[in-house]
Amino acid sequence: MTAFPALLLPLPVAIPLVLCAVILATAHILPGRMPDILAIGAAVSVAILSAVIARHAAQGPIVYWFGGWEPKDGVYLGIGFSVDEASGWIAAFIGVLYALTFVFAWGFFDRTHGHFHILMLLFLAAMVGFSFTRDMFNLFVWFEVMSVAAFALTAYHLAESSLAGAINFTVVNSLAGFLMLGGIGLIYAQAGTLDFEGIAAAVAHGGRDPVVAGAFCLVAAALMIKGAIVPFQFWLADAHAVAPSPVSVIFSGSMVSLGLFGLAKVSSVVFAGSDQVQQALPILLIGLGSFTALLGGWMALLQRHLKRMLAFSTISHAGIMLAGIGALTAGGTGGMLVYVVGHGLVKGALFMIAGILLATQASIDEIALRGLGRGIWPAGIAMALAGLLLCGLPLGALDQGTRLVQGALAQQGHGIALAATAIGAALTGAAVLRAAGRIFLGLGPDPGDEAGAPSEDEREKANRPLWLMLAPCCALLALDVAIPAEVIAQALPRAAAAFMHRPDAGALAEGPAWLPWASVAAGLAGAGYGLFRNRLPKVVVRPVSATQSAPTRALEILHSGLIGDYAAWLAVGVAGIAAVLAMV
Amino acid sequence: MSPRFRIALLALAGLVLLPAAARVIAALPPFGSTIALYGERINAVTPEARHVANMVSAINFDLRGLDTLGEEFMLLAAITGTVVLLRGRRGEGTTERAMRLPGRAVIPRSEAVVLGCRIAGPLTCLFGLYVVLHATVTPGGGFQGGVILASGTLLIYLGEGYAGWRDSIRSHWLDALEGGGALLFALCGLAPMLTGAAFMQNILPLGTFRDLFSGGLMLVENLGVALAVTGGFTQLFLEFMEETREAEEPDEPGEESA
Amino acid sequence: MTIILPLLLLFTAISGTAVVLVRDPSRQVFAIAANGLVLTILFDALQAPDVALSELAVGTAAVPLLFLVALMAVRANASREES
Amino acid sequence: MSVLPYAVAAWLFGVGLYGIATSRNFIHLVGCLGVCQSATYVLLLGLGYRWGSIAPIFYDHPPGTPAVDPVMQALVLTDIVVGATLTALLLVLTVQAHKRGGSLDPEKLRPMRAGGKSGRSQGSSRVDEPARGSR
Repeated sequence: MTAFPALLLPLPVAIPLVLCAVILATAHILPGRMPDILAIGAAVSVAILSAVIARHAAQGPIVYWFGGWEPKDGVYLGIGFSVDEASGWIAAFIGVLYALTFVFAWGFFDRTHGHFHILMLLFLAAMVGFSFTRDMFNLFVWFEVMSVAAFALTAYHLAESSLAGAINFTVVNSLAGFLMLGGIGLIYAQAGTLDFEGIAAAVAHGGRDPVVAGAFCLVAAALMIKGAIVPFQFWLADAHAVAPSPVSVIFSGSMVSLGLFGLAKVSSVVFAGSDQVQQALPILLIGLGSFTALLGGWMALLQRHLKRMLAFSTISHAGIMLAGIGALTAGGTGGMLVYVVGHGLVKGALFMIAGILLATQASIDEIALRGLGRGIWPAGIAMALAGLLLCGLPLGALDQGTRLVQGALAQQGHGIALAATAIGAALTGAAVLRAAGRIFLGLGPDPGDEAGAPSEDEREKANRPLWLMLAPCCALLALDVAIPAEVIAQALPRAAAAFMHRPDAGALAEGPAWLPWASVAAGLAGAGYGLFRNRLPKVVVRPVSATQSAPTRALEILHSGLIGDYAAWLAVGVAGIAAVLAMV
Repeated sequence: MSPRFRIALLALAGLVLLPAAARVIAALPPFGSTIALYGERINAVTPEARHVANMVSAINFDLRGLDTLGEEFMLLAAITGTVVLLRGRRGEGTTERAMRLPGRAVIPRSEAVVLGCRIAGPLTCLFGLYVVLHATVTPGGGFQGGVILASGTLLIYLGEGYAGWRDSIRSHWLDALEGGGALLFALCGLAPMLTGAAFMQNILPLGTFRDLFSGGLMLVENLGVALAVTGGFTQLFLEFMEETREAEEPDEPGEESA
Repeated sequence: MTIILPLLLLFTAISGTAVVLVRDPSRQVFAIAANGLVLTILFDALQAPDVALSELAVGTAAVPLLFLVALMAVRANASREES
Repeated sequence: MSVLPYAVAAWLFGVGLYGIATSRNFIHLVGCLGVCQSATYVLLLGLGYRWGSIAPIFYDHPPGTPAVDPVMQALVLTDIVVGATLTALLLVLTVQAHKRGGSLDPEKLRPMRAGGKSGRSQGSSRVDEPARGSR
């Protein structure tokens, strides 16, 4: 007999699965709106159940053994879920994000007999399973379910670029899956078990072992591919930019950060006992994270395709999260967990705004859209607010996460990483603010006949009332702002410590209070520069554009969209991780 | 990036990875020397605990049934995705109409092929059924049997020709088969919870060791997997075949592309 | 027995390499099917009959079939575009 | 011999990755991805093998006979399903991409790039340097 809170653990995974099987089996007789209603119901119930679980997990992680196979004599026979407070809240956040996305997508996909909802519900179940599981191979299974559902959803529009983007996405993420499985095989051969705790014990026992390092290298590479960390980031911009807007909301809002969530869990639980891994982690994660934050921010600033801009900004923020994990403290990881939620809410809202523009104005090109957003000013206000929040406006969950990550980095003396997080955030915020100014206020030079977008014509269905699309978007932003900071500040030290299987270390450090303001100022300045470059004196403009061109061209050539290049960079990335592991 | 630069990058990565891989391989236990404790323990415990002879089936459907549940739904996701992407903008409604359009698959068929398929098709299906039913005693199980069953159906299609087959198997029946099978499997997980047991706990009578009906709940789960895989793979083949038809009108109604 | 496994492993490496090196997809299909068959035999020799049966059904039959159909579809597309 | 399976697995992954990096045809590329995946099969089953053991099916042999690791086999079974689903999905994407883009060459079918087969307006996707050739 399982006690009450543990009893709930399988349900957030099982409910979406059962519902999607039901929708598939009865698609022909279900009335038109039924899949929408069922999907929203499933997402809401996942959110509520996960929140209940998370509340109960405050006293300590809740463990559940599937099939009743409890460990015997120290041997783990079955698969277990183990939910600590943080994992539970992350799952609840995912449920909320899905529920609002389903509202946003109401009627968007009605030609398809619920196929869209089936894929989305599977995606949801896989994400929850991914964050709850305590078994290496089960983690892989959910990782793959997530991927497969995502591949199909990306190509949904069946345009040339979305197909090419989906192929790149599929190939790179499939390779990630193979790497992960290889790593799991290695660690299983060495530890003789697949359970997180069992492996952790074996790893701690074994001392310096190349097999453990190799396994970590492969698993970490796989999760970094999912998390779009340089040099594995290429697939993300191709895929997120072309997926249908509701799908992009989920991709950027939760899939990417969930990869990093998995990395945090694996490196702080499973490989906690390996000194080699723990020494390599700060070098790897902070180095790659800072670089990713800068590169993503810079690329975002260069884009005129709105969704591609947002995709690059997701890369930048993934870098910030990775740097947070790399601090290897409760503050860094806790900050990263808050950041996952805050970033997901804000980025989700931004992709929804992009979807609104695509639906009402039939364009996603910043320059072609100049001034066209005046009629839908509430979306403009939302976009400006979201842009400021991305910069680091001291308000809401995203800001709290940022300050915690920055605090952890400052505490460890990683000054360059600290600057990189601030600059990356400022760059992405500048890109979003510039676009908001241009689209909703008509600022910037008149493009004239240059308005023609180089990308294909894109359009999404405009059969929904505007308020129906705006409401979930505003709800996301409101949630980000309204999450009470004191509650998080109170619960986080305990939750982060439980997440990392460490003793509670008390209050967490926060970064310098002026840093977010500096980011906001830099973001506003960057946006202003982008919009009013023509009116500035030549003396200011020329040196800036001169330094821009050469490295920028190189970066653009690197983001070639060629799968062959991506495969080569993937190999380079794995080699880099291996080299760092070998050197410490 | 030029192809040459790409190869150079790969070679560079290979240069680093080669010694790393060599060190990892050298540190692994030598091939064939030992197996992991987990597997050893399962071999020791399961025949008695679950009355089944096939350990792999026992792991797939009982000890690590959750993995198989995930795997089954991964298949469901892939096949749903395939259907969505292949039907594409034609949409469901127009597919039904398009199915009745004159057109044929471009597979050349001779008398010998037809005859061969007519004989081999039912035999393959029979073999598939055998594999499904003997999941707990001999190699095989719902997945393997399901794929074989779907191949058998495909052979029957090759023998009987496109139109007849398409008329006899409707796509939403296959959806129902696939979804129903997956649902059965998921309910096998939830049903034991109603009695107070754990998710997917094997609470049915276990039967006798080495008997066809051994393993309790595993048999039901196996059936669910078989149904889902048969429906899914048949659907997959069917949708792929649809693509090879030489349709007599372009199948891209532009007015629906909004 | 000790000689069979190394041989099969070498065959696997060779047939896998062949799949990569045969650049013409319509010929690559045969390499894929052959690779599937070699893997099937290898798995059986590694005492994994369940896996061998799966690989037989998937790797030797279903997957090459999907490749063939995809090739035919591409060809049908190309001829449609020409006409 | 004691390292041969692992070496073969590493070789298969490497050669598959080389194939992906140099492929000029998406269908060929999907085949190469399959080779990468077969590396994981070989690695896992190699790690789960033990000389002189029977298959983990106690039908002809009584329980208790030394058998190879059934867990690895269960993992590989799942892996094979993954492989089949990925192949199917990728082939669908390839077929559709050919339909829309008229090519199977990755060089000609790029996401978000102008200058595909139809020679749409050539230009940069950068914001500070608007498209050169307008429509």
